[in-house]
Amino acid sequence: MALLDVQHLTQFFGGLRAVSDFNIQLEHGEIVGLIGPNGAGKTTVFNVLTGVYTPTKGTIVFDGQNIVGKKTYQITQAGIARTFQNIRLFSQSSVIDNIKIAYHFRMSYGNTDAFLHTRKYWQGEQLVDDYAIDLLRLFHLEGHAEDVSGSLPYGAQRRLEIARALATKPRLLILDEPAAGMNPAEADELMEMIHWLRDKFDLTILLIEHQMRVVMGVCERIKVMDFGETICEGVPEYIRNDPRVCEAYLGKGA
Amino acid sequence: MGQFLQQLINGIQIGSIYALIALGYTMVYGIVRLINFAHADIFMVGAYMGFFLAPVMARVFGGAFIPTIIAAMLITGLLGFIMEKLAYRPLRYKSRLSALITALGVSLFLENFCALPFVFTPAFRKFPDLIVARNIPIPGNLGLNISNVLLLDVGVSVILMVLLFWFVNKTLIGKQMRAVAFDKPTASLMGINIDVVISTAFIVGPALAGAGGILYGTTYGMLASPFLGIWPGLKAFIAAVLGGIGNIPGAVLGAYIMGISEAFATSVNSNLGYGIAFAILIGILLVRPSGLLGKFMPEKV
Amino acid sequence: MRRLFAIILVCALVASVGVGCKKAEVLPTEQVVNMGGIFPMTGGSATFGTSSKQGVAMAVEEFNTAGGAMVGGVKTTINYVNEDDTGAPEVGASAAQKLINQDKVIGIVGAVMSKVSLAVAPICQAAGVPEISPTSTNATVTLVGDYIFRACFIDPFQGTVMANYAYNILKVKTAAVLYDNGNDYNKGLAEFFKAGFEKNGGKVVAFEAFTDEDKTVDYKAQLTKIKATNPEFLYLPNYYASAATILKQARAMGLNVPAGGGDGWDSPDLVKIGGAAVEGGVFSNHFSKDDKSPKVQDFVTKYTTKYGEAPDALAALAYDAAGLLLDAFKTAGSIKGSDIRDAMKNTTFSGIAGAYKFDANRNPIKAAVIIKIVNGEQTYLTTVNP
Amino acid sequence: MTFFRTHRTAVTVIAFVLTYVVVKLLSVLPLVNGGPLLNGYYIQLIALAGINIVMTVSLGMVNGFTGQFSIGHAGFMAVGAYTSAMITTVWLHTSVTNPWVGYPVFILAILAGGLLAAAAGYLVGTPSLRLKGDYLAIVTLSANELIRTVIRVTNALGGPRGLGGIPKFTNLEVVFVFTIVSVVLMRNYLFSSHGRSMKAVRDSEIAAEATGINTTKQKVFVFVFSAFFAGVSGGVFAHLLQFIHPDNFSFVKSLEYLIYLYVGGSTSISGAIVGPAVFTVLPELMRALQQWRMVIYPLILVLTMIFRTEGIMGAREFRFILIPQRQRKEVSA
Repeated sequence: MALLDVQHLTQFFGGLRAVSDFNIQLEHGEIVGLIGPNGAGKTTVFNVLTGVYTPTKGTIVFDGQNIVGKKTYQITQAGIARTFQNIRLFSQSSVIDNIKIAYHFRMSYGNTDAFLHTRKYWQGEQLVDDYAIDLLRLFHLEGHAEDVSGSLPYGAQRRLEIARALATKPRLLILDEPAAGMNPAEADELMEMIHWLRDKFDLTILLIEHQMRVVMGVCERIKVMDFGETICEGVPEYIRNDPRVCEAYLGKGA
Repeated sequence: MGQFLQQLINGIQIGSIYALIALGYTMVYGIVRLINFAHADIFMVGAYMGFFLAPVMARVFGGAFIPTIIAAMLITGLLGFIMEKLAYRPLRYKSRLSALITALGVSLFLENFCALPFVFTPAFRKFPDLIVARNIPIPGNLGLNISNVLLLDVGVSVILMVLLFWFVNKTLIGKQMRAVAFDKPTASLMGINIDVVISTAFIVGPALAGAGGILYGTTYGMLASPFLGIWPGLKAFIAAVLGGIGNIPGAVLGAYIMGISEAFATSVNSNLGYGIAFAILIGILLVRPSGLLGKFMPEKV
Repeated sequence: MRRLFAIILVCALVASVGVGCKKAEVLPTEQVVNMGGIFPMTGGSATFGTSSKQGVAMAVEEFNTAGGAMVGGVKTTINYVNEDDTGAPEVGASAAQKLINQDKVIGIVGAVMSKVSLAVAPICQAAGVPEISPTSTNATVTLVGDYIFRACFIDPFQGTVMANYAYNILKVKTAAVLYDNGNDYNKGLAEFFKAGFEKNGGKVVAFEAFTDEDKTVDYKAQLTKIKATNPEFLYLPNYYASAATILKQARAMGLNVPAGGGDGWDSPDLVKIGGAAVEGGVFSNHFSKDDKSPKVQDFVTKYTTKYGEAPDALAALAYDAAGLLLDAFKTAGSIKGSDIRDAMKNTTFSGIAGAYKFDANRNPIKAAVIIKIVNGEQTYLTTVNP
Repeated sequence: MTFFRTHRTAVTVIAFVLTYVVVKLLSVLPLVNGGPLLNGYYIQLIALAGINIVMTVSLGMVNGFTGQFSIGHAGFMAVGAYTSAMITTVWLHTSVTNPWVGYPVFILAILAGGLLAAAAGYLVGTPSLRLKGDYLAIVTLSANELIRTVIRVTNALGGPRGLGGIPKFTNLEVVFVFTIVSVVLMRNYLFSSHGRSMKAVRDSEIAAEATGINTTKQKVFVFVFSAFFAGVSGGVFAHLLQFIHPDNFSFVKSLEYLIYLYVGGSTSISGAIVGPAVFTVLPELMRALQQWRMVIYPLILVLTMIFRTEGIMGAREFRFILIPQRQRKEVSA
């Protein structure tokens, strides 16, 4: 059974149809790309998947569980994590706190322990601290652990955001333009990292990206959208040669 | 029926004064995202200017109302300008909340400074009769009571509001104001002088409050103390939020709703009238979280 | 940062020590002791505070000029320390603590508003310092303890006096009441008027409220409702500014029935603000400026000369309250609170608002006068004994 | 080892106890003119400052750390004050003459006041916390005035006459215990996973949701416990002043707490302690200035905000507020 099964997803905003009859199935361990020109509805798909919007029509089944109508935090807790196009860190919190926040819903202690700093609190804190520092190490951020996250350099912020998403222990990771603002060398590193992520954390990854080099280099399967419709789907080589894709990006007659 | 109409008229009259104050709140908010708590005290200064200037104006110009209202508007406009320069400008690019607390401080300062013995004193003042109150005969026997003061309140408010709409929509500086309200960085890149725009907002808004102060004095004939602005100011501020803060027609709509609902709530139960107005407000905001005419803009993800 | 904090700390300490060290000057043959006053000097009620403070200051000055008191053979005069309560109970409480602990006052005159007096009273009672409020009419104020006195009527008396006057003398059968429900004084008068008027057989056809005098200026919604009930009499137990404004608005909408009120009406500003609208209004008061007794005339003249304005009820009562306290101090010949209290209890002080005698609850037993506004002047009508 | 880390809390408590001992000694020993240095006046100021500190710290939980904008905190204080005063004074007629009965009743009464205030907080917070910024501010302000209106027209609560004759249970000890316990509890909460979630909600509500935090629940919970502490403060306040009046709890009072908070520094507990402490004492120190007092006070306020925009403390904390970081062991990955 597919990890994620989206059927006939349609999203209206007032009279505007942002996404129309979108279907996708993700198998465990896949890396799939979603591309298309600006305004094609890619981010809307992400937002529907993560519960920011409730779809007008369609079903989304994640790991055998219908997640339509669930709130964002419930979906995250069910195992879908995401990053944002424009980085959204908890910029006034420290780097390590960003990770710890993502661990919050698994935290072993409750409100009472928090008020009283019981033994359970200290155990929980120790646990999350170990967990967070280990995760930061994997992303080479442990040296910045106590820095305010908003003061990190751009690349480190990107890495932190991914690390934070991973701290929720997801099975599906959704990346919204992870390579935005990166130079070719950084993008290469990112591609390597995406593969490494998949293997290390046993993930399925869905990503939106504009840098074709990244998409083509990292994705095993690509879906192309234009004006809310899926226009084409397949392996990178197939997409590269499809005239409809060219047309969507460059206009008719190009 | 007669009572219903009369309460409606009562509500419209007080709503007109709220509207003039609310416009200033909303204009300043639209441009600098600051709840200028001191606005209520500018209204108060406007009212006191009427008290001090009316006799002088009557001697110089013969008639008192129009010269007084213009002079009061000029003075409160200047006060707003100075206030922005001294108190708010240093905080402009810093935390919004610091600016808010500063506004509270400026408000306290104005109130207590004006209450000093050699300024306005805390004493009651009889406001000069700028026009002689008369009732206007209404045909029919509904027992309606409409005075020339009421017509003056509504008339002056409407004229000033129309002027403001013209100013904001048709003049260059007005258009610049709208651009700045919409997107400050972009407006600045387009070569709009933000300083000038902000100063203008801090002149025009307080000038309207000054006019409101004169109408207030003329209508009620009494200035209780330099603290008189607090409550009309609060009501007007609530009205501005009710209409959708930052939205000019919204402020006017909110002010009239506030005035009318207050009149009706009072006539239903005068003991609870004050509270009912707040309950209505909570109700409206829960249904329309961004006010009546405010656009609900969820954060873009 | 640390330095700033340290500076603040040091300032606080220095100030406290400095103030703490200040104490009454002791001279071999003469001494000065402090007497306190707690009034709203800032904020929306500052006018009331100013009148009251002036009344007290005048009484103290006269007391000192007359030679003060003899305490244990030492001539003792009074230094008047006035503190601001801003109209807020907790600020009043702080002021009382300061007067008692720092200034070691022999007694406190204050406060104006019952809500502040009620916060001050427990402190005075616990410290054994007599407090006399000139104008707090709430019956519970003096019930706090035996050190707490007042110089004014309590609400039931005044409300009933006007109810009887309206029904029996003015011969009106229906009345409307419009009062401030945020203020116990107004509410008390309104309720006792209603009870008294209905007991007489009259009918209160409208009993309407507004909220907080310092916030309300538009009474048209209530007046519209009142007008529809066609009352023959309008009872407005509010302070002069509200009463005058209400009457102006009532007259403007054609509600031209006689109106009445309580001692809150007593101010030159009533006529100044209300003009023709208050003409013919009647109200109960503590004294009449018309009173030909030299005491009253002397007070009115002296006050007017000194402060450039005619005294209102607040000034007169504050003058009497301070007079009562100082007289008891003189009689007691002691700076001990309990001695002054005992002297107060048995006082037969004669002030400008008549002869004072306290009942078991330390409320004065004294007559009320009814005053009518005729040609913009307060005119004495009659005296009502309790 | 666990004990060693909690040790810091112990150090904090010891510091407070020492402060208490010093204050108590100063209020008893005859140092100045045969009287104590800290007489009843100063003790009352310290008590008011303590109450204001708890009010401000609890407001800071909502406004500073969760990024919501509530300006109706005095309303919850009113609920607590009236509830506790009704219990001790009107229903149970307790008095200070029998402390063994009085104090347990008093403690239960202020807790009941806190719980009722928390319930009011739940009623106000649940529907309104989805509003943002100034709209939330207006709703909380309106709720504040609505609570006051209800009290004013309810004769059973004393209406505009206020509620008097309240026994004076609040003394220096009560204030110290109450202030320290409240601040420590809130500090603890802030330095926990839940506290981190609060800050996450403040920094980015969307990202907080996306990391699995039920932001609505978190916001409402903070609002509710903040109202609880405001309610308890109200109870302590009522039993200090021995008299309460609806005007004690108007929106003007709420604005005072807002001023204390932002002048002290809204994103620091230390700021929420320094702000009210300084600005409770300052107006009293300036009594000699007469009417000028209330002119100078706002000037100081404005200048503080202009020169220290983030408040006196900014985001810094006193050392005793912070929970010590544990020494991380060097693990090879």
